[in-house]
Amino acid sequence: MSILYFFLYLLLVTIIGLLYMGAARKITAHIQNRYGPPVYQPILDVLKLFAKKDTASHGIMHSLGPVIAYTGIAATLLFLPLGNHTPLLHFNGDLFVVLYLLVVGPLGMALGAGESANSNATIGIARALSMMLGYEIIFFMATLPVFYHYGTASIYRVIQAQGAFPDWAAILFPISFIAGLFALQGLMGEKPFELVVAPHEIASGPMVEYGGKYLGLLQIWHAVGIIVETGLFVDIFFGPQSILWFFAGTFIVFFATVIVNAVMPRFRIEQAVRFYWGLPLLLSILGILQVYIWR
Amino acid sequence: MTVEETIKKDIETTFGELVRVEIERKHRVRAYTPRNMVLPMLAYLKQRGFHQFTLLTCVDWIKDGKFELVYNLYSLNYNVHVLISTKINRDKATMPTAINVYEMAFDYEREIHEMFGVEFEGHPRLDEFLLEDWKGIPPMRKDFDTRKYVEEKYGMKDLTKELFTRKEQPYRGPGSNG
Amino acid sequence: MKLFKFAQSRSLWMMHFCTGCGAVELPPTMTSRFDMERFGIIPMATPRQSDLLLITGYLTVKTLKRVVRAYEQMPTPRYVIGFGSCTINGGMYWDSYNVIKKLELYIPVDLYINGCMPRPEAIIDAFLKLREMIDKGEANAWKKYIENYEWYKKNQAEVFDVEKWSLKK
Amino acid sequence: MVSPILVIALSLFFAFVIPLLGMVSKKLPRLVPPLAMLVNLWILITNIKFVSRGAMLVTTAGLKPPIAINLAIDRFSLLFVILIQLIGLLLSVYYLSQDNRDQRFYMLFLLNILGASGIVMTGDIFNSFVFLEILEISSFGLVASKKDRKALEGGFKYMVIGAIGSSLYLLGIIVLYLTTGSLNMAEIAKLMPHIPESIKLFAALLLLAGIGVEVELFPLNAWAPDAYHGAKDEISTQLSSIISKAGIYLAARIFFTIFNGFYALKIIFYLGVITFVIAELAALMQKNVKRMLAYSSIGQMGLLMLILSLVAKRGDVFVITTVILLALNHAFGKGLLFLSLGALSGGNGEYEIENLGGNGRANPLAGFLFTVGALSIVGMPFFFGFWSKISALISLMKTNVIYLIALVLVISLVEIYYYGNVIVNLFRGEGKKYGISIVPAAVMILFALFVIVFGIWPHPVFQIAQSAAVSLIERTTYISSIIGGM
Amino acid sequence: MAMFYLLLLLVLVGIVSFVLGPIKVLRNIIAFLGAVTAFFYFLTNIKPGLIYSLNIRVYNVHFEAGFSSMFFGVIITALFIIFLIASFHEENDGAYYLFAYLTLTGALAVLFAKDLISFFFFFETMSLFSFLMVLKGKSDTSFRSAFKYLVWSVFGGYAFLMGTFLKVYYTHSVMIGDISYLAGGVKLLILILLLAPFAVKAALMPFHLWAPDAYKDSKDTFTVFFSGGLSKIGVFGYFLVLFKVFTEIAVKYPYFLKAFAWLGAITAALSGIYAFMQDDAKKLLAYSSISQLGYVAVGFGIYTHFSVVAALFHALGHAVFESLLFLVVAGVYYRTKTTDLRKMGGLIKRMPLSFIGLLFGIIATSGIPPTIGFPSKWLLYEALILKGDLLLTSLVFFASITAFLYSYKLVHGIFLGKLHEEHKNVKEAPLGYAFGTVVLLVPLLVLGIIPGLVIKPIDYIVRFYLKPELGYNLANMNTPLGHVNFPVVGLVMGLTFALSLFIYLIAGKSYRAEQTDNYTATEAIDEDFELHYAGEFYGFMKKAFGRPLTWSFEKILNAFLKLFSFLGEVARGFYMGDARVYLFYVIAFFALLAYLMGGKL
Repeated sequence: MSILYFFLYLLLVTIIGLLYMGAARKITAHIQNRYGPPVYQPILDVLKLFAKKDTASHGIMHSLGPVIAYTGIAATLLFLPLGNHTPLLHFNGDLFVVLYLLVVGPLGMALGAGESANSNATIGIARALSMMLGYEIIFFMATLPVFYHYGTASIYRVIQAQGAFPDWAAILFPISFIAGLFALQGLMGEKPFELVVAPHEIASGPMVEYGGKYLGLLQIWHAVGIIVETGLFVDIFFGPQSILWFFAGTFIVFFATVIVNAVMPRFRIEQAVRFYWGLPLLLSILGILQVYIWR
Repeated sequence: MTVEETIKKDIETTFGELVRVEIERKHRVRAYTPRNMVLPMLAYLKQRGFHQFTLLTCVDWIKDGKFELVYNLYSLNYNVHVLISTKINRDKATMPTAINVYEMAFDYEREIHEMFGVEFEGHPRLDEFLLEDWKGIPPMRKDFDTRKYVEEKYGMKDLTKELFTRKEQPYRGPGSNG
Repeated sequence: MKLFKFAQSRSLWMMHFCTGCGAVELPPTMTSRFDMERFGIIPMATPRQSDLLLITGYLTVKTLKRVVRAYEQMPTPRYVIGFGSCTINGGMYWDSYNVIKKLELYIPVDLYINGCMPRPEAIIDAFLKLREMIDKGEANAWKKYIENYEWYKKNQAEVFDVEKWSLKK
Repeated sequence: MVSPILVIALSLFFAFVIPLLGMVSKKLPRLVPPLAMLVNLWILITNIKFVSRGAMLVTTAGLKPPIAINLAIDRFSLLFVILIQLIGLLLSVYYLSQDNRDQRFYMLFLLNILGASGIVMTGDIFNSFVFLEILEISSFGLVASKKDRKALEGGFKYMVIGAIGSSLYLLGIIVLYLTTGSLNMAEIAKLMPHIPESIKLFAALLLLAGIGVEVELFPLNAWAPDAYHGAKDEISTQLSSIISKAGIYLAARIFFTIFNGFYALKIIFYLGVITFVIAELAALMQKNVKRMLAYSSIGQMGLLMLILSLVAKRGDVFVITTVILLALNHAFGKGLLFLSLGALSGGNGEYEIENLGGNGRANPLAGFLFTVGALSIVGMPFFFGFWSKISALISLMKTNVIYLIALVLVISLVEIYYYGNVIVNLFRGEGKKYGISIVPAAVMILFALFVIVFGIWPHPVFQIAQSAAVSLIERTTYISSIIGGM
Repeated sequence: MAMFYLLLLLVLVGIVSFVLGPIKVLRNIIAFLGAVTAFFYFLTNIKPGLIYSLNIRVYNVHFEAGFSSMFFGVIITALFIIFLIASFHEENDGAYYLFAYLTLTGALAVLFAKDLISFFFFFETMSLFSFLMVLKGKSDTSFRSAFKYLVWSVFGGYAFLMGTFLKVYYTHSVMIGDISYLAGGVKLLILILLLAPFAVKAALMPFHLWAPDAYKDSKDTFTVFFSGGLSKIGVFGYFLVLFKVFTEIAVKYPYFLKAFAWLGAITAALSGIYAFMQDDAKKLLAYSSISQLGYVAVGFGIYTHFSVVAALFHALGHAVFESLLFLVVAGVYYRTKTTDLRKMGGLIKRMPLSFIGLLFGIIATSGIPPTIGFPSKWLLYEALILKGDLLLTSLVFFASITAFLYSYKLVHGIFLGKLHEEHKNVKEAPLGYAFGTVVLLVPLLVLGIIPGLVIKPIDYIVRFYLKPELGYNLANMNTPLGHVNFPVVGLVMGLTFALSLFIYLIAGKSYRAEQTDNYTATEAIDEDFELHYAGEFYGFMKKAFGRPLTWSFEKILNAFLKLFSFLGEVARGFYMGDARVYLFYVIAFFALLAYLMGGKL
């Protein structure tokens, strides 16, 4: 029974993710003073992509790339408690399991794109991995004080430990929260840090050789990714929520990143990495010091 | 003594009767020089302040069997265009390159070589420029019949025949057909 | 599957490969005044990801080589829209030595928009026309390309060296 | 019992026979030295059993010790004599293969060996001065035998400083004679407590000057680099292996049996440290391999003297065995290095590191032997040098001079660095090929065998060194057996 | 007694294979059989607690097999067999195998040695013979790097010797015993001196300068044993010194441990950065090996039960995936005769098995769940958070991020991308390499899914010294902080992989586009168009790091060496000049002496 439940759960989250992406395009459109596509447009896009007759593939690894990417994000989803609703696994997802599974996605996509031997793809992958040096550290350093404060490494217990509104981790650790926001912008690959899929510079980066169903898989991967990344952020900083409030929280956070994305130009890669070693790093260190002093 | 006249007198004094200079209209002086006087003229004018090599064009006088190369120079402080035109015979058209005087001439000469078939001695790269793997004779020459080429290349023969036929226009001299 | 047909018509990803003078018409269609994204049409960077190819204006032999290669790199089903009269019969370049006269001979075209560069409204109208054609299942010019592949190749061979430029299927 | 006096008598006889034989035929003189060595060795070996307890007295011309010259041989001196004769034999066999020698060379060689073994065996101070003179003069001659500018310069410097040293040595002997009235070592040793401090110190210093030249202590070893550098390879081997060993014996004999070790030894300790540090550091900067080996051998001698001076503090048998081990390792290891360097550079004397590049690969045997020698001197495991270095460090620790261990380790690290530099250079790139005939190769392999075999199983050498050390420590038995035996 | 027979057996096999040098086949068989018998003999007869002392009159050597020596001994001997099998494909002479066997003997003897002097003796033999092995390397620079390796390891050895003598001087016993009861700063000095050789062996930051060159220039198959096996001696040394020699270190010198942990973290981070800047596969792997050993040092520095178990587990993991990576690169070198990432590419089409090996290797290196790399990293992080120094945790996390960068660059450089002309008909790596890859893959996955198998022996070792707090059984591990069930993680990943594969299959079919059918702004490209690039893969990071990247330990070391050469100059100055000057020296000396002694005359 749990397998069926597992599929439904994954399908539900994918659809919600796609709706988020539709909402994002709608919001960006309205910011640019135009109507923008219907909210369910990404779902149509994905269906169209899967309806594609035959697409080019450059080898087994090329076609398995998106498969591994989706595996990574789906597995992370299962280890991530959404609000106080834990997924089918009673095993309360551990921070490091989630962090390391999060990396499987980009690695799988990188392997696939590498096989396509397109210079644009290679530049895209190099940027994606170097960016990790930037935002991944800040994200980890931002969430570390919360885990240390509540004396546990499992996300589920962190959620339970936080009480009602006044004592959310976001309130207790404001500095880390802001640093976390900076990191989230990079983690989601939004505009100032949208170097990986920079359509104007490197023709949509690693996805340059992916068409048809591969692109469909990558779209779903991106959709679930949104839910997982914002979900992780909300879990850590906003304490116990019912499922509805959880998705509301994730939408608000996602809304913030989309707004920044709509108005910001794009960094150069070394600027982006160097940016992360400036203000956000300082903030996260302050956050850690705060934990030491406060505790 | 407007600026154009001073330049006209200046050119006439330095190059004497070899050069025929006339002021066509305000801001434009035209000089007809023989073939071998072009480069010294260019050098002299550059040194006199005509820094901008605006254009190099070629006119195909098929009747007289001549190509007319027109070098357009322009000076900012005088605000005057000087057009040096010279006539070279058509079949084996060769001309010394102007690159070492004006760098700008590099691409113009390549284009004219490709379109008219003028050989510029001393030009480093006279290979394919705009037209990719073009096999026929240089297309801008008058003896290249575009309509016949279009017919056998793209098969667009009937339409032009019955809709309108153009009678052969009489030749009314330079600058006349606008 | 009707749902797939619906999805295919509603989300057309346009290959941002503007070939002729019509390219200048596309920005206004994309931006806030006309906003073609309302109809699910967004410009994509690579042929692999797109299914709609716009030939906007006259097509010289040089760009034809690239267009054919881009066309073959697009996954099927793919649609082509020709802008202006130049794609129909060569337009005002009817007697020019390097402009191809009939786009039909080289790649199958689903839809033509007449007008010596149609305005954005005409373009949006064409997109909606294409959407209907897809819904009705008429827009299968791409099948023609696959069925009489040799004929297209023969025509192309007249104009440029096909061996070097076309993809080995 | 063949009296050891014959060793000296015979070599003298052979030395003077050579010119006669030289007239008969060119070939004969070359055979004489190996023959002499063999006979001497035979004599000595037969005498081993007589020396099991204390010292063995050999009187000359029937008169008892205080008056006549006599030989006093105990296990310690016997070990050194055998070592000197053995290396002498090996070198003389090495000379067999070179036929461009004139007989004068062989005479000098025999005199040199005679001098060395004489010093080691004699019981009489003045007699040791005489043998010291013979030794120095013959080695001047040997060094200068190459007749080119560098050799002559080296020889001249050696002679000047050698002369000064030996004259001071003679002064020391005179002072001792005036105070004790006798020339016999045992006699002086017996009367030593009665000599006033200042005179004892004055005599010790003077004697130290004489020995310092032989043992290459700091101020007195300025001649050594030029002499080693100038001389032919075999001669520098002789210099490093035989002559310096005789110097070590003399130092041990005088400063322990006679002076019974007193605070004058402090000076040797400091001199030893300075020599060791300065020589090794100087070697670091050398571009010429021969000169580098010279400095390294001075450094080793400095270390040896350093540990020798420690004996005085606490006459510990282990410390003396270390001295003997170091001496053996230095004799065989350094000898091997000089000989293989000769083979590597083909005897034409260009020893710069650059133009030696790749020779190791060109003539593999010489290269391999050079590496073995270097690894042993440096003290890598599975080589004899390892045991000598470890025991040196243990002895340093036993006489609780801890900070010195650090210094010795750092300096040996420097040693590895510059030896390694040479080895790496030897095996890189293309070098020139020089043929080596069988005989020299055999000699070198013998040297290498000693180092490797006793590296893996050092037990027998430890045994001999221990017994020799015991005999040096028992000063009273030495004295009683010489004088008491009246 | 069994230990002595084991060492004797190894030495004999070495000599026999040297003697049989020219007859290749026979020598290989003998060498292989020797290694296998040694391995099984090791497993059967060497029981922990076995004591044996050998008196060679001059000195008596004491052996004792502890649990840790069993643990490391098994790893090293197993890797030796894999190295041996792979090395049969290369043409190397008898001496090569003799030195290999003697290195192994030295390594095992070091594990057993009970007293410090014999520990030094065997440590030196191991360094000497591995120096000779590196000397037999393939390139002309191998001499320079081998020499550097020798000088460094002898430096380590001599520091150890100095520490030994200090210890003997103060505790009068040569045995590896506790020194924490000593008074004063001398025990810190002894500790540092004893730790030095193992910091050199396990390439801790300031002492790592020899490692990249030595790993790069030694013969490819030997690097497998060199980096996988011999570096474990360094880790064994950490364990030995920090636990056996200095038991109450946590009480007496907590700051030393903290500094040691920080040093390990800095090593991991910095060598990670150097790693992804390299363009040569073996240099990249060398730096990655140093970086992984940095984690082990961090584990020991934290000094809690969790962290030490994590460190030992990571050491085992390092032995597995590092040697796997080196083995695959060696196989690639065997076929394509190059390790330069710029010249390779697209080999996945020709060498699929090697690709799978390398893929799982890099997944393990970056510590992604199903493989052996993840449990140790997870436990290390738990220990770090439990210990409470969060900045150190962030630095370690930064270092593990660099792992993704350089491991991807490796896979991209060699296997992905466009196949070069000359590699068109390259065959799969030969049998020896393939066998080693498969053998190493098994533990990599099995121990990733059920780490309990290995945690038990490791816990058994550490339990003796530190109060056991890690709750574990075959499948999962829990600490006060969190709880992970590894098979479940693996299962979930398998399930989701099956799901996405299913989605992939039901969608439309795809055709195989060949190499030139690539989007290059629709330009036509032909065969030799250079589409794939791996050199300067992270070139722009140079700008991001900016100037700090140019500082290197090499410069500091050279400045230090200049001091010695200056001293040398001074010393040499003394010996210039001619006889007169020397004469002056002598007289001046005696004048000085006389003056000094003047009072007493």
